[in-house]
Amino acid sequence: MKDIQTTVVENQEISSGYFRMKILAPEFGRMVKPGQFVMVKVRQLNDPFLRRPFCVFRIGFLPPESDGLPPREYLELVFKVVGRGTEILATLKTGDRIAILGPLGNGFDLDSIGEDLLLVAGGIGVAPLYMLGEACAKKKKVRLLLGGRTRDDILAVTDFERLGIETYVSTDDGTLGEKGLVTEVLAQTLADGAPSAVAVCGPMAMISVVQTICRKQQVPLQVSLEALMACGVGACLGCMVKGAGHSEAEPRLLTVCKNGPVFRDVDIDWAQFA
Amino acid sequence: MKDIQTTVVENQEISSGYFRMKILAPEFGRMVKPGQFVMVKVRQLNDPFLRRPFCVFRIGFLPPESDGLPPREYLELVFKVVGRGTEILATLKTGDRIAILGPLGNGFDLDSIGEDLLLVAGGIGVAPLYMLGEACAKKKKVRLLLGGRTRDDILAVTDFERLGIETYVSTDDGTLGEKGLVTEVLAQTLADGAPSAVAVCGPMAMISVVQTICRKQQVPLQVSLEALMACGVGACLGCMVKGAGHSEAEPRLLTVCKNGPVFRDVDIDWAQFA
Amino acid sequence: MSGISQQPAEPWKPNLQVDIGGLTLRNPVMPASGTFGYGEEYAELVELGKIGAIVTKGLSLKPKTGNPTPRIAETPAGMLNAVGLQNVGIDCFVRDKLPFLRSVDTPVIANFFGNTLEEYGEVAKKLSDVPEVAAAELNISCPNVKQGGIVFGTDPRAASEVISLVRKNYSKPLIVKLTPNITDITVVARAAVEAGADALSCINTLTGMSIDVRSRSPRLANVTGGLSGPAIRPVAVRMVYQVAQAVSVPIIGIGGIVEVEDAIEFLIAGATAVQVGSANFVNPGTMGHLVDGLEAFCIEEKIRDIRELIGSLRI
Amino acid sequence: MSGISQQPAEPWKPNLQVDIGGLTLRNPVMPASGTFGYGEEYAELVELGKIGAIVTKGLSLKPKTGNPTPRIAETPAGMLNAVGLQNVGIDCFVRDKLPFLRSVDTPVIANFFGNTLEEYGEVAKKLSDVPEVAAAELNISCPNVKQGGIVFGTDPRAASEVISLVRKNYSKPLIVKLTPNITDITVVARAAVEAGADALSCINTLTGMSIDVRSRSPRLANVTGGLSGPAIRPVAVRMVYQVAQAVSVPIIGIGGIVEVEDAIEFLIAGATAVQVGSANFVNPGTMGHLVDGLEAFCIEEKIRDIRELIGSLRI
Ligand SMILES: Cc1cc2nc3c(=O)[nH]c(=O)nc-3n(C[C@H](O)[C@H](O)[C@H](O)COP(=O)(O)OP(=O)(O)OC[C@H]3O[C@@H](n4cnc5c(N)ncnc54)[C@H](O)[C@@H]3O)c2cc1C
Ligand SMILES: Cc1cc2nc3c(=O)[nH]c(=O)nc-3n(C[C@H](O)[C@H](O)[C@H](O)COP(=O)(O)OP(=O)(O)OC[C@H]3O[C@@H](n4cnc5c(N)ncnc54)[C@H](O)[C@@H]3O)c2cc1C
Ligand SMILES: Cc1cc2nc3c(=O)[nH]c(=O)nc-3n(C[C@H](O)[C@H](O)[C@H](O)COP(=O)(O)O)c2cc1C
Ligand SMILES: Cc1cc2nc3c(=O)[nH]c(=O)nc-3n(C[C@H](O)[C@H](O)[C@H](O)COP(=O)(O)O)c2cc1C
Ligand code: FES
Ligand code: FES
Repeated sequence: MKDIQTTVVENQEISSGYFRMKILAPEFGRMVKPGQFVMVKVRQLNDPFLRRPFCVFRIGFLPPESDGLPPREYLELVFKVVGRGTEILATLKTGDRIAILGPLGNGFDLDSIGEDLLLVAGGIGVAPLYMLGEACAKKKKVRLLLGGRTRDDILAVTDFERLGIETYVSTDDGTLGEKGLVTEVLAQTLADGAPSAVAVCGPMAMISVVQTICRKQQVPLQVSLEALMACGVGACLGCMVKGAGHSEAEPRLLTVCKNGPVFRDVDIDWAQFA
Repeated sequence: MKDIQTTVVENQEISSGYFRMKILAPEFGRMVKPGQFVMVKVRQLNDPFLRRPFCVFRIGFLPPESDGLPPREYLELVFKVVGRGTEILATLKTGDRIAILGPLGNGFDLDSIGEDLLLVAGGIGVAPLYMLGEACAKKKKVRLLLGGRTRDDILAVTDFERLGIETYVSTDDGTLGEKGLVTEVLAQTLADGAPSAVAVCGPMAMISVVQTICRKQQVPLQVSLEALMACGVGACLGCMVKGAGHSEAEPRLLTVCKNGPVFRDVDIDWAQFA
Repeated sequence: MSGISQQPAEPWKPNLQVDIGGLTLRNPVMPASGTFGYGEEYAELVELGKIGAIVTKGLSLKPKTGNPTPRIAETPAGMLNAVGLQNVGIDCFVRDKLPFLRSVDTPVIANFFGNTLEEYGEVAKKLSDVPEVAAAELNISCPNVKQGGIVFGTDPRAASEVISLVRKNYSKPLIVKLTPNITDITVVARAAVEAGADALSCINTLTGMSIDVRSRSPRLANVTGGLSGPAIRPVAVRMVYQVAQAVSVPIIGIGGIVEVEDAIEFLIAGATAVQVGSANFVNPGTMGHLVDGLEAFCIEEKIRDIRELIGSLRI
Repeated sequence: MSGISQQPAEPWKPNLQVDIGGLTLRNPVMPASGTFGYGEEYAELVELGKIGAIVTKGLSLKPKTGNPTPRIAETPAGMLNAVGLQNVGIDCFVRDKLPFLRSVDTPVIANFFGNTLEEYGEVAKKLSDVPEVAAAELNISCPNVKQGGIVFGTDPRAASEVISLVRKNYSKPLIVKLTPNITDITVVARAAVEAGADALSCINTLTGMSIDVRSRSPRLANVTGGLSGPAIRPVAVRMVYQVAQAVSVPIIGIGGIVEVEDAIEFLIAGATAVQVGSANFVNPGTMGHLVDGLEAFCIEEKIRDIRELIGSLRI
């Protein structure tokens, strides 16, 4: 875990309202595990005040600046513009200063995945799944179900395909891939045979359906959750979720930032999201 | 008076810690009088919250973007980096958005100047004097005494010289021009013969000395004052100075933003600055 | 405005009109006292006929020179001021400032205060003789000079006394402006309504202070000053919400309003109208922008009457 | 540090050591309760041996689950929190969290609270049995559940009662943390000192609220929450200044400290030490940066002992 003042290498709008940003991040490569995130200070001013959490989408290397030097590491974010912080992030240009704190959180549990991993993403929910796919694609069968409201919400398909990951796209309005909900595609896929594990990230409504489907089919599921965060390190207790079996008498409160953001579905009290 | 959202055309560091910024400002040319200022919002965020006042240094025209269009008007600021607002201003680049409100204040009284104008500037105090020089240089004798702590604080000499204004530079440390205080140069100049008017801008300590010298020699003096400002239009009553003859019983309070920033020295209660 | 263009068949505009203790406003947006001079200062920049009301700088019986400078200090997302209620006095206001306001088709609310109980009463009497003043806003955040400087507005008994006296002298709509520098704002709110307030304004500035560390001196000549701007908005919204639970007169929400959402926040918390203060300094277009934005919001959310928003918090 | 390099002949370091009611700190910088967990959360990012003290999350007799989520909302230059004093409880703290703290060579200050008078007393008793706890910080900004939820810290009698009881049960340095949601903070400050407080912390959070205008629901599940961050700094500095005029025990200044200048502002206003709260979330390096910055400031300003700064406001 490090807190660094660093530099934007590149910031590109990849689809309407979605950006991909590369940030110089020395040594992050060996530190980041798939599913971990960073807290970004979009501007060194008091407004906006708090940092914003973003998954590490990918780690990459820039060509060395001169012979003999090692290639420079960067981390890549994929983000959606939703409010003030991401609006500012969208305006940042090559060379602009930015502060990142991380890597944070637990990341996916790679050991329990088995041989046949199914990734399920809703829109910007692809963000934590690329590194997971990358870590597994060589040794396992990995497929990706990618859903979105419309064509604009389908991101990074070629990145996954380049890893050799079979990718199935669906959109609510049929503007890209199959027309329909990604959860319908999931139900169908599971009907054809259960994978050894599912990993999901996306809007809570979609995650809940995925959870119901996987629970019914008894497929082990890992979910990457979101919560409002102030600190990202377990200190503020702002980002709590109720763990499975939580009660006032026997509290089981988990921090999304430190105990998560990735949880086994069986460890979460799903009633809280109903 | 207009409040416009506009664009930075150019921002250049002209000396260590001093910048010249060109800002697109349609119609400002016919509105701005020498000595007026604008309130600049350096960033559309709540922090820093208030606008910053800056004199209009110059009005210029960019070549038209395509044939048939009129040339585009810009206004130019010269500013010194002293705190958070000017630090941010210094980072702005061509194409960045900026908001300006103006022109504000009264400007210099051109009618009372006579035939022989002496400008006296301390450091960034040149800012309001260029347009005054420009307005007078064709018809009158105009000279400029330009003082600063060191060479770096002497700005825009060639701009004044291009107007045909004789410019006398002095620095406290002798790194440029004569070694000594600009007020000493002023005393000497007046000893050689009084001009019909003096206009001064600079640090308050220097202005006070200039005022004492001019009062003694009975040379009409116009001073451009600074004050902390919130509104710039006379509404907040934040920027008051005491007028000549002010007392609790017979209050004569003047707003620097609206009654000024330029005052005849005889209209000001100089004791308040002692 | 998208709602209009998408439904050309049935164009409609929401009703933005609200009522403040008997005074009808074309919309709920007005300036906060002390941030808009006497109206004319912003006439070149603000379409005065578009806003709900004009609220004057705080007026007193005699002219007041206010505090020494510096009077202004910037703070994170806000500012401190210690203007010290400088104003031209009620008589000069009527003589020199009112003629301009008469030319504007927007109700004038005169904010006022006194240094003593008696002065409050006298200003009220003078104001009630001015037909162009549609309502009065009584600022009780001032120290009672006769009673050792205790602020009228922090003591329910003192507040009650001053409001009752003013009420006797003033029969048009009377708005009482509350101070947030208090343990429980609902106590004074209730006392104010019982003493005859037709409406309440919440909030005035929070007392604050800032120091220049190099000179080790206060940034304000007056040492302390009033904190305003976005920084205080969460406190203001909370107090409006509390007061709305405690009384049933209309409330004017004030504190850090910059964006349309901020104004709506106050309405949902229980305010009937809002005042824009420091934001006028930063963006003189704020109030016009709010009026347009409230209309657009109502259209988008299919709200026919803005009063549906008032106190509509869903818990 | 420029002072050092410019004067190689006579290098010197200012004394940063301060005393808080009998507890000596190597420097006046520490975290504010609830923003630094139990110390270990930031161990990877903050050199714990470099700061003046570690202040724990507020501890209660029994574990407390706190409020439902959302608990956090960003506000202009600040944040609201309604964590609701979630904590592991005093027993679990001693068993699970203290061993780590024991490994750090920095005094531990235990912040604590109770839901009733009796609970305050019991926690104090338990804390006094823990040798690793160097001092206790008593949070009186909590509602007294037995007495209808009136906040202990807003009533000088209730404050006095709870502090006297705690004082009986706790003989090490006792710091009382004051709430800013009060008309006159000096009244409770004086009552606290009379009841036995060795030092005072000012301030806790200002009560605030924020509403999502689309859903019309409060951004915090608890409706209201505590406002912290730079936004509140002017209020905090003012209160520290007022309290410093009213009492003679050491004061710990808290509220919106981000930069070195902010910390110095509190010292000049009358604080002997400072706590950094929300800024830890934004920049975990803040406290280390402040320690270095205080030293550099003292060298630049030729201040041999940081205590020269305390209360050195020039009016
Ligand atoms: C662990 C984690 C990983 C994430 N990874 C990504 C990612 O890779 N790409 C991406 O586009 N988004 C991601 N998000 C969501 C992202 O953090 C929010 O979209 C972002 O914080 C919104 O900031 P804003 O200022 O634009 O929005 P505003 O609504 O203006 O923000 C106001 C406050 O709410 C918080 N907030 C708003 N929406 C969310 C949200 N969905 N989750 C958490 N906090 C929120 C902000 O951080 C801020 O504190 C992630 C969230 C979490 C918790
Ligand atoms: C009418 C007028 C014209 C001016 N013209 C110029 C100019 O052409 N070029 C130039 O470099 N400077 C000019 N100044 C000074 C300039 O406004 C300040 O240097 C600037 O506001 C500092 O902002 P900051 O955020 O960098 O400093 P900070 O110290 O961080 O500012 C904090 C607050 O103090 C105010 N402030 C600080 N210094 C001054 C000052 N000297 N005068 C007024 N307010 C101040 C800021 O506006 C802000 O509200 C002018 C001032 C006035 C009143
Ligand atoms: C410069 C200034 C002067 C003010 N003068 C008055 C006044 O004369 N009477 C009054 O009742 N309130 C006065 N106020 C308080 C405002 O009316 C308002 O209550 C406060 O600023 C909070 O609103 P804001 O955050 O939108 O600025 C003044 C505020 C400022 C900033
Ligand atoms: C998330 C959070 C939790 C807090 N928990 C406590 C607490 O348990 N006990 C306490 O006395 N103060 C608590 N506080 C208040 C802080 O200690 C501090 O007084 C306040 O945040 C103001 O300082 P700041 O502006 O630097 O954040 C908490 C503050 C925050 C932001
Ligand atoms: S964000 Fe602070 S505990 Fe998770
Ligand atoms: S700056 Fe507001 S009156 Fe001059």
